[in-house]
Amino acid sequence: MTIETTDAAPPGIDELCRYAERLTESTPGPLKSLRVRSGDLLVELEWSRPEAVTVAESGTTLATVGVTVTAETPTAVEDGTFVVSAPLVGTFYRAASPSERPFVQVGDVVVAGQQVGIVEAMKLMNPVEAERPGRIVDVLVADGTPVEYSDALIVLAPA
Amino acid sequence: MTIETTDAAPPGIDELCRYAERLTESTPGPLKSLRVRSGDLLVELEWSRPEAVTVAESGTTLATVGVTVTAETPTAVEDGTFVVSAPLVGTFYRAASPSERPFVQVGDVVVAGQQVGIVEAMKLMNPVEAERPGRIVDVLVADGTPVEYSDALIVLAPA
Amino acid sequence: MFSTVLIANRGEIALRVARTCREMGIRTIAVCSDSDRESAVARYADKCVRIGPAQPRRSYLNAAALVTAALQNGAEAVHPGYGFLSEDPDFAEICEANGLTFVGPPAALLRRLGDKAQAKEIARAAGLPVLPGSSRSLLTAEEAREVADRIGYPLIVKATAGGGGRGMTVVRDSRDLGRAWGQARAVAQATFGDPRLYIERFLENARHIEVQVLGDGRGGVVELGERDCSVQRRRQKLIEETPAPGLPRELSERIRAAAVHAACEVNYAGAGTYEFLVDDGDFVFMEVNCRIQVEHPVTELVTGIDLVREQLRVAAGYGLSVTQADVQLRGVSIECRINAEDPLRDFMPTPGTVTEFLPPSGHFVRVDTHGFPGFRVTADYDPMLAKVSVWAPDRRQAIARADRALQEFRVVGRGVHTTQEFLREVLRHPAFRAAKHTTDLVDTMNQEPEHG
Amino acid sequence: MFSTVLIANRGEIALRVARTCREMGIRTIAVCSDSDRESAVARYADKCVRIGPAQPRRSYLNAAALVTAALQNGAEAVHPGYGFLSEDPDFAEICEANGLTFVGPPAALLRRLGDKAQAKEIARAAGLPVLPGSSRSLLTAEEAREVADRIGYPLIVKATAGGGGRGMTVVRDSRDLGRAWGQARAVAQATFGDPRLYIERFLENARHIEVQVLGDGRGGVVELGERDCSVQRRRQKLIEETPAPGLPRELSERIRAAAVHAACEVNYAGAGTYEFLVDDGDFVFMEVNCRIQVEHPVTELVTGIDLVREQLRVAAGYGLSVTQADVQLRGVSIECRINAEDPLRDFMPTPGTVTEFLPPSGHFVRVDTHGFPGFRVTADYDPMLAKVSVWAPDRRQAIARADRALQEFRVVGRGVHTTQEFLREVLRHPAFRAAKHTTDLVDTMNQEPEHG
Repeated sequence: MTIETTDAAPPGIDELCRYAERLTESTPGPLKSLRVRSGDLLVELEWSRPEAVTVAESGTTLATVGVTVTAETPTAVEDGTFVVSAPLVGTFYRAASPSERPFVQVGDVVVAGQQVGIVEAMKLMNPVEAERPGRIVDVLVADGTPVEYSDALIVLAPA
Repeated sequence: MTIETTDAAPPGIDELCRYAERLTESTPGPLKSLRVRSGDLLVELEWSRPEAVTVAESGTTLATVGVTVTAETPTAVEDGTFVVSAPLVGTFYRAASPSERPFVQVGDVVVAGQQVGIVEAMKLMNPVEAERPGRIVDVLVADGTPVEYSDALIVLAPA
Repeated sequence: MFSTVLIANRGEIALRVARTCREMGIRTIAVCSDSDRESAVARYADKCVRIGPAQPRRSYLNAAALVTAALQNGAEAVHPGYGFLSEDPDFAEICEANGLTFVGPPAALLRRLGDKAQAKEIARAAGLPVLPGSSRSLLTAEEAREVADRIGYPLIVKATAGGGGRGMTVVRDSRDLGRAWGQARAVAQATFGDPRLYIERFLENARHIEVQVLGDGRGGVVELGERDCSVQRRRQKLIEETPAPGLPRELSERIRAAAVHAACEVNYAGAGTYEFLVDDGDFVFMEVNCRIQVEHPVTELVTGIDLVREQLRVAAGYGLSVTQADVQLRGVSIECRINAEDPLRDFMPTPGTVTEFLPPSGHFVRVDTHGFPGFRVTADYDPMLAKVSVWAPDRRQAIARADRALQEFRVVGRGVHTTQEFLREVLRHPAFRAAKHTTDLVDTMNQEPEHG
Repeated sequence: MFSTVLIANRGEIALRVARTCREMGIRTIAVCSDSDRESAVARYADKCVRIGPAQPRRSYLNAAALVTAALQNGAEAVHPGYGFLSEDPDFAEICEANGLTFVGPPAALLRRLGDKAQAKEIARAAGLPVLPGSSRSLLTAEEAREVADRIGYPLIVKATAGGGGRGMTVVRDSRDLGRAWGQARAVAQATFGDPRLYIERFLENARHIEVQVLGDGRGGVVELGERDCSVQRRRQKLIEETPAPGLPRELSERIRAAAVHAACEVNYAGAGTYEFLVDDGDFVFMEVNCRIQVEHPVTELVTGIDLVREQLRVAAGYGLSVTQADVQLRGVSIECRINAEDPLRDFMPTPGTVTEFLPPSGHFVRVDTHGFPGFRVTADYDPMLAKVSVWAPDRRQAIARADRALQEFRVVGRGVHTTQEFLREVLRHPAFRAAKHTTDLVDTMNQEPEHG
């Protein structure tokens, strides 16, 4: 999907900026505003002449722009960290029970497949596992919070 | 679908941008707006004179492309010639009557305001005049042909 | 039936007419001015002819261009839509003189009913109640003064050639009459090319009720119920509905009978609307509109009758497809006119390009619009963007449905505003919900704080 | 009435349900899979909950996710739409077990009528004519052979858990029975997780006639007329209309009475459809669909009744808003299902991004669609893009209007094809126009040269 390319934000923006530069060169006149969006590869240049607008877009309606993160594979974030997200809709728990210690704490190093939390749905405790090894750098959701499918739960950095 | 937009997005834009640049170089006049789309391969250049628009596209997004040619002012063609167009809907005549000689022939030099033809509508003979001086290089419409408002009739070159 | 019809109009009504033509197997010739080249009907019609520049005077009001376009393209009839030349007797004559059937009443009738003072006299002669006032057009301020002293104030000065809420001036004090008269005269001359005026008593808070009639031109007339068009801003209708809410059945029947009687008297042909004012239990005749009207969809939704089809049938000499007995009024219908105007800036038109255009849809919602993504709202013509009409078994559900439809209408474009949200406020207004509103509802709303 | 309803579905029906909820002042919770994040209903509903990946099994068929989403967001009821879990008794039970009202018949009834063999027995017991066949599900090929020898060929092998045209195999020769039986059993196991089959006589060229009923769950049942769904391709409906053209009034009344009687017998609750086959003057019961159906708009257009609203009323214990006397059938309505398929490549689905999307509009045209400019047609779900329904006083005008509407529908997108033009050919087909068509019309058309 467009979305996936959109997800790879930095390179997308680079290219858009290059197009923007080239388009300015090809069009004289004082620039008024410049907008770069990675949301759907939109570059917008506006000159002081109010009606003069340059738009470069891929796809048509901005109404349809959106980012899709699939829970199947961990999501890459700029700095190389990865997000473990909810495998289903339910309630997120950090520990097997209120009395027990959380599966993981910030700073812990986990191996691939290690359980890092639980998402409970209809009394069923569904383990949340780290898809790849890493060090826990952040837990984004508080214990006992309702989560939707694919909500980001925990951030991992390469160990 | 994934594949589709991926191969359409950055490369598509890249191509269209190069195409757009070529067009800006090959055509005179201050650019007003430039639109590049890879969704349906559309390149649109619009000059600050609202009457001249160049469109290159594949697919049927014409609904969004504003092509406006007003009969008020003569229409510029790349090579600097000008078109005299029909001031109203009617029937074009080259002469005042079948027995008389045409107002102008190819090669004639005319002054601004000189009558070059007639558009008859409901028995009314409406003179067609050259808005600016020039030499007749072509008569595009045969004598007695129905024409719409703003149809191109005669091509003039600067004398 | 005609094989080819030229549609001498633009915007949603041109598209509306083209749709019925297509359903009837009639070839359509659209016309367009420079600023309408990419219009919906230009793409929809079987052919589109460029007839002139943006200025209406040189395009949609240009009879010669329209007739020439019709003749050049083999049209047998001309449908004038509403506005522009739709009620112009001269245009109707020119069409007929050139062998083109004008889809509307004959020129002579257009002339008689187009003269609003004369139309009022005809109605009075037919026994319809009318407001006290001058029985004919007045020429001098002295004449005006005499009539004014007789009928009293407040009174309203109207242009004989006016109508549809245009060319009217309310005078509340005798001292203002002289100046008002002079101004009205000048405006009438400028707007309609006809300085004649007439005077009648002004009703403060009346309901605007109109009756849709269809005439076969041979004395046969059926009525399709009434419409309430009391939600107006500066006499321009914003919301119309049928049946008229809270109108006593007996009164509704009397008004509709009056309209039918008056239409029979003049041998009415085609679609027409008799407009009345209703004020605590009484009604008075105002004027006749000899055209299809903007608000005709609500009548179509409760009757199931395609009014444009009936217009074409009558014009082609086929007569009406329905008798009065066939006319069954069912449920409630409400139309909302969405304009490209900014309610927060005194309804100033907001031209611009519409980048996103998603009209409402789904159950019992009808949309008549010439808009589309990429559509350019120009300042050249009236700012109406769409008509959203709904149907429901009762008024409460109809209002809820209209609100739902207005809410889901997405119009996005730099600089473009619409009246959607304002119309939703009207639908929510207690007076409207209780059907206690009169023609001053919107003006009073605009004086309320949030519209200061 | 409910304050919050979760809509456990996607596409146009989810939007359809959300619209009625909004009109009734009910807060809506939509659900979406990964590939529906930007869907129309996701943007339309008051809230949208992500419930899983594109695969239905892990999203729209995931009862746990749906119920959890409902409970987390304060929903009091769940509307299942059609398809997916709409007729799943287990889902209905899980909802009720979690304090959520399932908008549909009670689980027990879903279970009885969902077993197609049992449903047939119930209908027979209620005195409805049924096709000769096995009176219960069969387990072995031997049982099948016995029944087959008794009723003769051609016969049809159906999955007990099937329905809606799915899981059927026609057998024309006794020599093929063994193989067909084995295959059908495997398919049934794979498709419905239930290998049980039953057998009945196969009617070659019958009309598919169905009756829309509404039950209040207390023995009160009204019928809203019949629908003719004979225009099918591989048992999937393409065009539906009401009333059934050319169906003798007396026969129509007998069929509708049979449906009402059967529905009363089981104390039917909510909206349901009794499906029949009609063959020269006789009719036989086929199955009951315990849900709102794709083709419900045509019934709404001739009755003026909002079926989803009635479903919600019954589920909330308000009973029906109409009695049989209130049901007035008016005019003719036709629905055309526009699929993103290429008729010239054996109706292969054509995924892609829709860049231009301009649905038909105007008088007496209704569009139910989840499409919009930029909409992505995916291979994940059924390829239906829109339902275009029209109303007219008679069938001739309705066909002309449907053709007009299909013609003006603009769907443009790289790689995207639609069935519009094919449907227009069906509308033009002499057999369809003469209402002489049966369920084999489309297949015969596809054998005609231009569809070779």
